[in-house]
Amino acid sequence: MDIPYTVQPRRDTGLYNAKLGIWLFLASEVMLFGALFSSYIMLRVGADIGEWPQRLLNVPIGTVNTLVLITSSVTVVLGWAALKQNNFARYRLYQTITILCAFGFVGIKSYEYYDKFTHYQVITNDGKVFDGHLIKRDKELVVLSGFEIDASKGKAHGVMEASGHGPNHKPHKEIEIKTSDIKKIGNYGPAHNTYTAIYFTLTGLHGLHVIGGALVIGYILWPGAGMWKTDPERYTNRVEVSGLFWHFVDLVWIFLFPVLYLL
Amino acid sequence: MSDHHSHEDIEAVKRKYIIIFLALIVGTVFTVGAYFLEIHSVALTVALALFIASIKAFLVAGYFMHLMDEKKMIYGILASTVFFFIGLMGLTIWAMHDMPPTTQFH
Amino acid sequence: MKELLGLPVVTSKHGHDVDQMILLVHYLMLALFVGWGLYFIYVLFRFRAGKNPKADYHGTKSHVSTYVEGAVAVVEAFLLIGFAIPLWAKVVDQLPSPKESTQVRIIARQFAWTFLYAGKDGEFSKQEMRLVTPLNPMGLVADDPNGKDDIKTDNDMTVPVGKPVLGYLSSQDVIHSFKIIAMRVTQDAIPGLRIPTHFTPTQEGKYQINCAQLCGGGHASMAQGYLTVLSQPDYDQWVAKKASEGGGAAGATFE
Amino acid sequence: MQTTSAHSHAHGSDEHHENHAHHDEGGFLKKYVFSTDHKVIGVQYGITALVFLLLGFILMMLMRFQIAYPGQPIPIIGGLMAHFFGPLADKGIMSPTLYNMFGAMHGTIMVFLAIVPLAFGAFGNLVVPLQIGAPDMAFPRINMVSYQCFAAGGIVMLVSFFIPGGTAQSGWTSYSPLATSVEGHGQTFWLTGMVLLITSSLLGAVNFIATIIQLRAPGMTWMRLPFFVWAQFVTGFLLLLAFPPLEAAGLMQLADNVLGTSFFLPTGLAVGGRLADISGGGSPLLWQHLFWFLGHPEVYVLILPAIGIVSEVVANNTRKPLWGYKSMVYATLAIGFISFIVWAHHMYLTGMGTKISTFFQTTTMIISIPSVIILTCIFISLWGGAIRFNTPMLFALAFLPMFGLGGLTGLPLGFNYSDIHLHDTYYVIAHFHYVVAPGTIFGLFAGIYYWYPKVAGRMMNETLGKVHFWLSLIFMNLVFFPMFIQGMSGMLRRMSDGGAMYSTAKAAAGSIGGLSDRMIELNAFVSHAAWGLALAQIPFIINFFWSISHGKKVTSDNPWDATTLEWQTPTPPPHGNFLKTPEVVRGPYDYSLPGASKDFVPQNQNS
Ligand code: HEA
Ligand code: HEA
Ligand code: CUA
Ligand SMILES: [Cu+2]
Repeated sequence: MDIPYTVQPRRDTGLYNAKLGIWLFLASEVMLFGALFSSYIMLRVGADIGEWPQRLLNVPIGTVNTLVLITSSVTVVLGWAALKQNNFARYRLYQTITILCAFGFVGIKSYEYYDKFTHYQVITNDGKVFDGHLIKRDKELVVLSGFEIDASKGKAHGVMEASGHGPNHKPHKEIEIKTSDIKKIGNYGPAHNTYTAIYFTLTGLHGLHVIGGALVIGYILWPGAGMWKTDPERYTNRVEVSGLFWHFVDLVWIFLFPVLYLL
Repeated sequence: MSDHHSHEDIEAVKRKYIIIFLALIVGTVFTVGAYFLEIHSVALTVALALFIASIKAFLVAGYFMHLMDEKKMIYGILASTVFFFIGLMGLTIWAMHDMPPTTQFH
Repeated sequence: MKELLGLPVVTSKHGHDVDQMILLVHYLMLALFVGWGLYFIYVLFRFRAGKNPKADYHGTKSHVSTYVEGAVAVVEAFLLIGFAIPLWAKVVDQLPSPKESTQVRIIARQFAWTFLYAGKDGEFSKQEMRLVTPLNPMGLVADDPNGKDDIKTDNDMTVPVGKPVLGYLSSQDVIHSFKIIAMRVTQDAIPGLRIPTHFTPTQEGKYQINCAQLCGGGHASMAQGYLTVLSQPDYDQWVAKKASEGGGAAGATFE
Repeated sequence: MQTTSAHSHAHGSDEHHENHAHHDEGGFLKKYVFSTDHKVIGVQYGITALVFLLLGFILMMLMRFQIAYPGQPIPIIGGLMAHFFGPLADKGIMSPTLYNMFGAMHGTIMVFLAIVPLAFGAFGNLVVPLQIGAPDMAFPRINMVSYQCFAAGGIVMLVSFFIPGGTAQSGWTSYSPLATSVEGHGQTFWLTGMVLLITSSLLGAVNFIATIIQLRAPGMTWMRLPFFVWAQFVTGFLLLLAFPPLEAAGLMQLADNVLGTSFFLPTGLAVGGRLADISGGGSPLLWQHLFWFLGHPEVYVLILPAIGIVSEVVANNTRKPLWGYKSMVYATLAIGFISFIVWAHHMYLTGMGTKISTFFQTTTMIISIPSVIILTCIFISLWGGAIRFNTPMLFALAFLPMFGLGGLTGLPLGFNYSDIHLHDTYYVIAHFHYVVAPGTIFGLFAGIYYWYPKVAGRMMNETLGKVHFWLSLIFMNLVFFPMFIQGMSGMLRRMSDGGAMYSTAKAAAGSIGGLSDRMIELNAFVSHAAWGLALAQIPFIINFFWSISHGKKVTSDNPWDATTLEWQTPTPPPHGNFLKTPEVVRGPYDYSLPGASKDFVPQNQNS
């Protein structure tokens, strides 16, 4: 038994099955990311004044990552076009670059995550707020490289003012705080506030998509490449479909980048 | 594929892809540039960033994903998706703001 | 007909409107159900295979159904525009003036109700959610002078008859729902929000306050709260008594 | 591929035999467990879903004991429960917490693990490819994965009953902050299970839509699709686009529970210490919006396939075409669209302003019109028919007034002003059970009796079927009608004691507005009726299993003299379904066509 239209498009719809399938899937992905995106806006609008950190992320790094992803997107289409021209070697070259870009993207993202996990905020018993990267933490002492911030305008607002990354860069200094003076200490992980929460959720989910997409592209590229010999048209379709997914992942990032980094 | 590209076609298409790639880079540079210029109106920054992002999205979806010459069926599916997405976001935001007076604490 | 529906006693001004609305909708439902029901029974009887062995390919050509559908739409529009929308605006958006009503802050928690009255000065203590601690579950601002004469009661909401009650609902922990059946009042109490709700009791007496939203293991037994509706003089006495008992400090201090 | 032919066990067509033999052989596992054949997957879905249906019902029967006799130990299995649930069922008495757990799981199991997989997964898989003349689904392997995700989700839900602290207990709606503030990991399991179930539904939805768009047989134009296929098509879109927001919300609530975020937790929560050091800043209403954004389309996911089945059965047993087929199709599409913008009618009492609630109640009223149109069309289809009262038809006919009653009682809930009194009372419970229990379940029963011979090659027993029908009809109404009365009098839902604490008997002396003795007595009445309803299912269960081997053998591939394509295959259909790709030449319901030799003309036959 053969399923019709797995390779050739159906006349009246002009589509082969997998292409329709991936677009349907992407439609549901739009709703998935759309819901998170809506949540982002709702949380942001609902945040107390000064509690929503702005410009917390490192823009140059984010820019590099954006460029990495854009590059991977163009190599995917160029790879597909190479296949259309029966140039398998060229296709393989392009898709290898794609995969390297995926690695690059995930690597850079991991570095950014690491940066947030080592970034701490400390509130002391007398109500002072300190913010900075953790240098040392033991039974007696916590050492941060950062600032004391003026929490009267809101904790996040203070961070913005004193931010080490944003345009108004201030030099860091080392701060020592006695553990016994600490009322609350926590890093900039998801639990820090609703901004970091949605930041990690959005970028985490997006990162999983990058990894998933890279796995699929890699599978088609290496273990699954035999099909190019037996059924080249179907193989090209597969490349196209995985490419559609990859572009979608890129598309999501195109919105995530300004929204998370720049606003 | 029904829409068989000849080799010359493909060359033209590849050139198009490269141009779009460059356009995407330029868009990114603009967005980041606007950020470092520090336009002080938040609304303007937001509008600008989202405007550029929309153009970039249009380029990726329209050309890399071949939406520009896709079939009616796909348009139908995507149009209803966009409709529902706007419903989800718009109505939720509206609902959160249309509450009786004094409901919000601050 | 209202008795037939089994609607319970109603003791608030707007409650009669609620009942009226329920009644009208049920007329529509009844008409549709009985109408189609009779048709249904008739058809099953008349067109059973035994009696009508040869089916008619075309069926009926009548347009009655279109008129019925149109009529349903018209009646629904009438109920919407004539009743639901304006009446809702009245109970939700058009709050009575605070001066002329009994203002009460109603704070729900697992599994009881706390009520806060503004006291003599008519002003509540400020509340700020970021001040909430187990000792200060309402987030009251401790040194707010307005709070000094506030009155706090547990599970005892007392109001005068015939005067609008303006309640502000919030919750300390999970979502609850403030419901007094006879007053035809239901309003969720949602942490993080302070939602106004109002009604005018028309009859003195004691009413049980229900919690209508699942709020944990004790949801079914969150039944200790009562609304007591008193005559104005009795109410004034109650306020005086409470103010003296609480020393006026009940509101702001918890330590 | 124009010549999709297949070989079959019965009619092995030789020249294809060699190419295709390897599809069929391959041992028990390949054939029944890891099959990619849509019919096998359909049966897997069906059996699993029926088991969950029974389980959901059992949970409810236990709860109904608690409602009827609060504080008393459950007879017979009380000891067993004490053993499994420890302090939650001390001495066999169901604690309020256990009641909440069972309630949450009853709703979850019924909706996500019983009705959706049965209506969409089972009937959709079994019937849709056959009705459109396709050899299988568009993506057979994804179809298999979809079932496996469903099974995995089901297992996670089942396991959650037995973890320390017990399963989810915040209602099937899982409102935050309650869902985050309860002890234990039940909610985490629930969310994990839901993510799996959602994934399953999404894969299924992609597959169904692609199949219907791509694999229609030649000549099967859109307006020649059987109405059931249309219903499944719209259902697929509802699942595809409404479920992802719940998945997003589920991930966020999972983060709230596990990572300590505050998506749905506002600043200043003081729940007994557990949420002491969260950051706050979230919004409980956000969860509700995302939940009901799925929640409302979901109810049409529950009802549309049932309406589809009922339409098929009614057309077949009136021996005439559906009246107003096109309006039914357009009405279904309209329902599909509008169902995405009515969701907040579940949230009228969360402090909604006039403008937004006006919007939502207007759309709610608008969506009731296409439902009225569909029902009206089916009603009018009866006119002029030659009605056969076999078991599938009885269930299909009973569906109509039952769904009518449920749908009509949606109206007073849909007007925000009358909802003030009815919200969260048993009136709501009665409303939606009328649509899902004597409504959807009856529709599904009709489908089981109707398509059983296609799958099994044998008919189900008519006598047992009729006994099952009449008893179910009577008991369903005895269970759910009194709930309208209770709800109207103000009895609240989700009360582990059946509202006893709010009764006149328990309330402070002289207080006004408590539940009368009569309302409380109705509880026991309803519970007994529910247990009676369970007994009424015994003939069905016997019939279902007995007929597999002992039912009357079908003498033709088309025992109901039906027109649609699923009856034009061998029985049971082989892998690949059709011996020869059918060519469709007419609409789906050419019954009693004037001038035809028989009173039905199949879609692929010239009269
Ligand atoms: C299959 C499921 C299903 C269906 C089809 C519907 C259909 C409808 N529902 Fe229902 N609903 C639920 C399942 C369903 N609902 C569930 C599960 C809940 C509760 C969730 C929870 O809180 O846990 C709920 C709750 C619910 C609420 C919230 C109540 C509250 O919490 O306060 C509201 C309010 O608007 C509502 C309205 C409606 C309306 C207007 C329709 C309309 O679409 C109905 C339209 C139909 C008709 C108008 C019938 C037409 C009839 C005729 C033409 C004549 C009939 C006559 C004879 C047969 C003789 N529903
Ligand atoms: C599709 C959904 C669905 C279905 C079908 C049902 C079916 C039933 N429900 Fe359910 N119910 C819900 C969804 C559903 N329910 C939801 C969402 C809630 C709200 C939960 C919450 O508060 O969060 C609820 C709540 C709810 C309550 C309120 C609890 C409370 O508020 O405290 C009650 C009370 O009586 C109840 C009763 C019943 C009964 C008696 C049935 C009966 O109709 C069941 C009938 C079942 C059968 C007839 C089964 C037949 C099965 C077989 C024959 C199996 C055969 C097996 C094989 C062949 C292998 N339900
Ligand atoms: Cu409080 Cu239910
Ligand atoms: Cu709804």
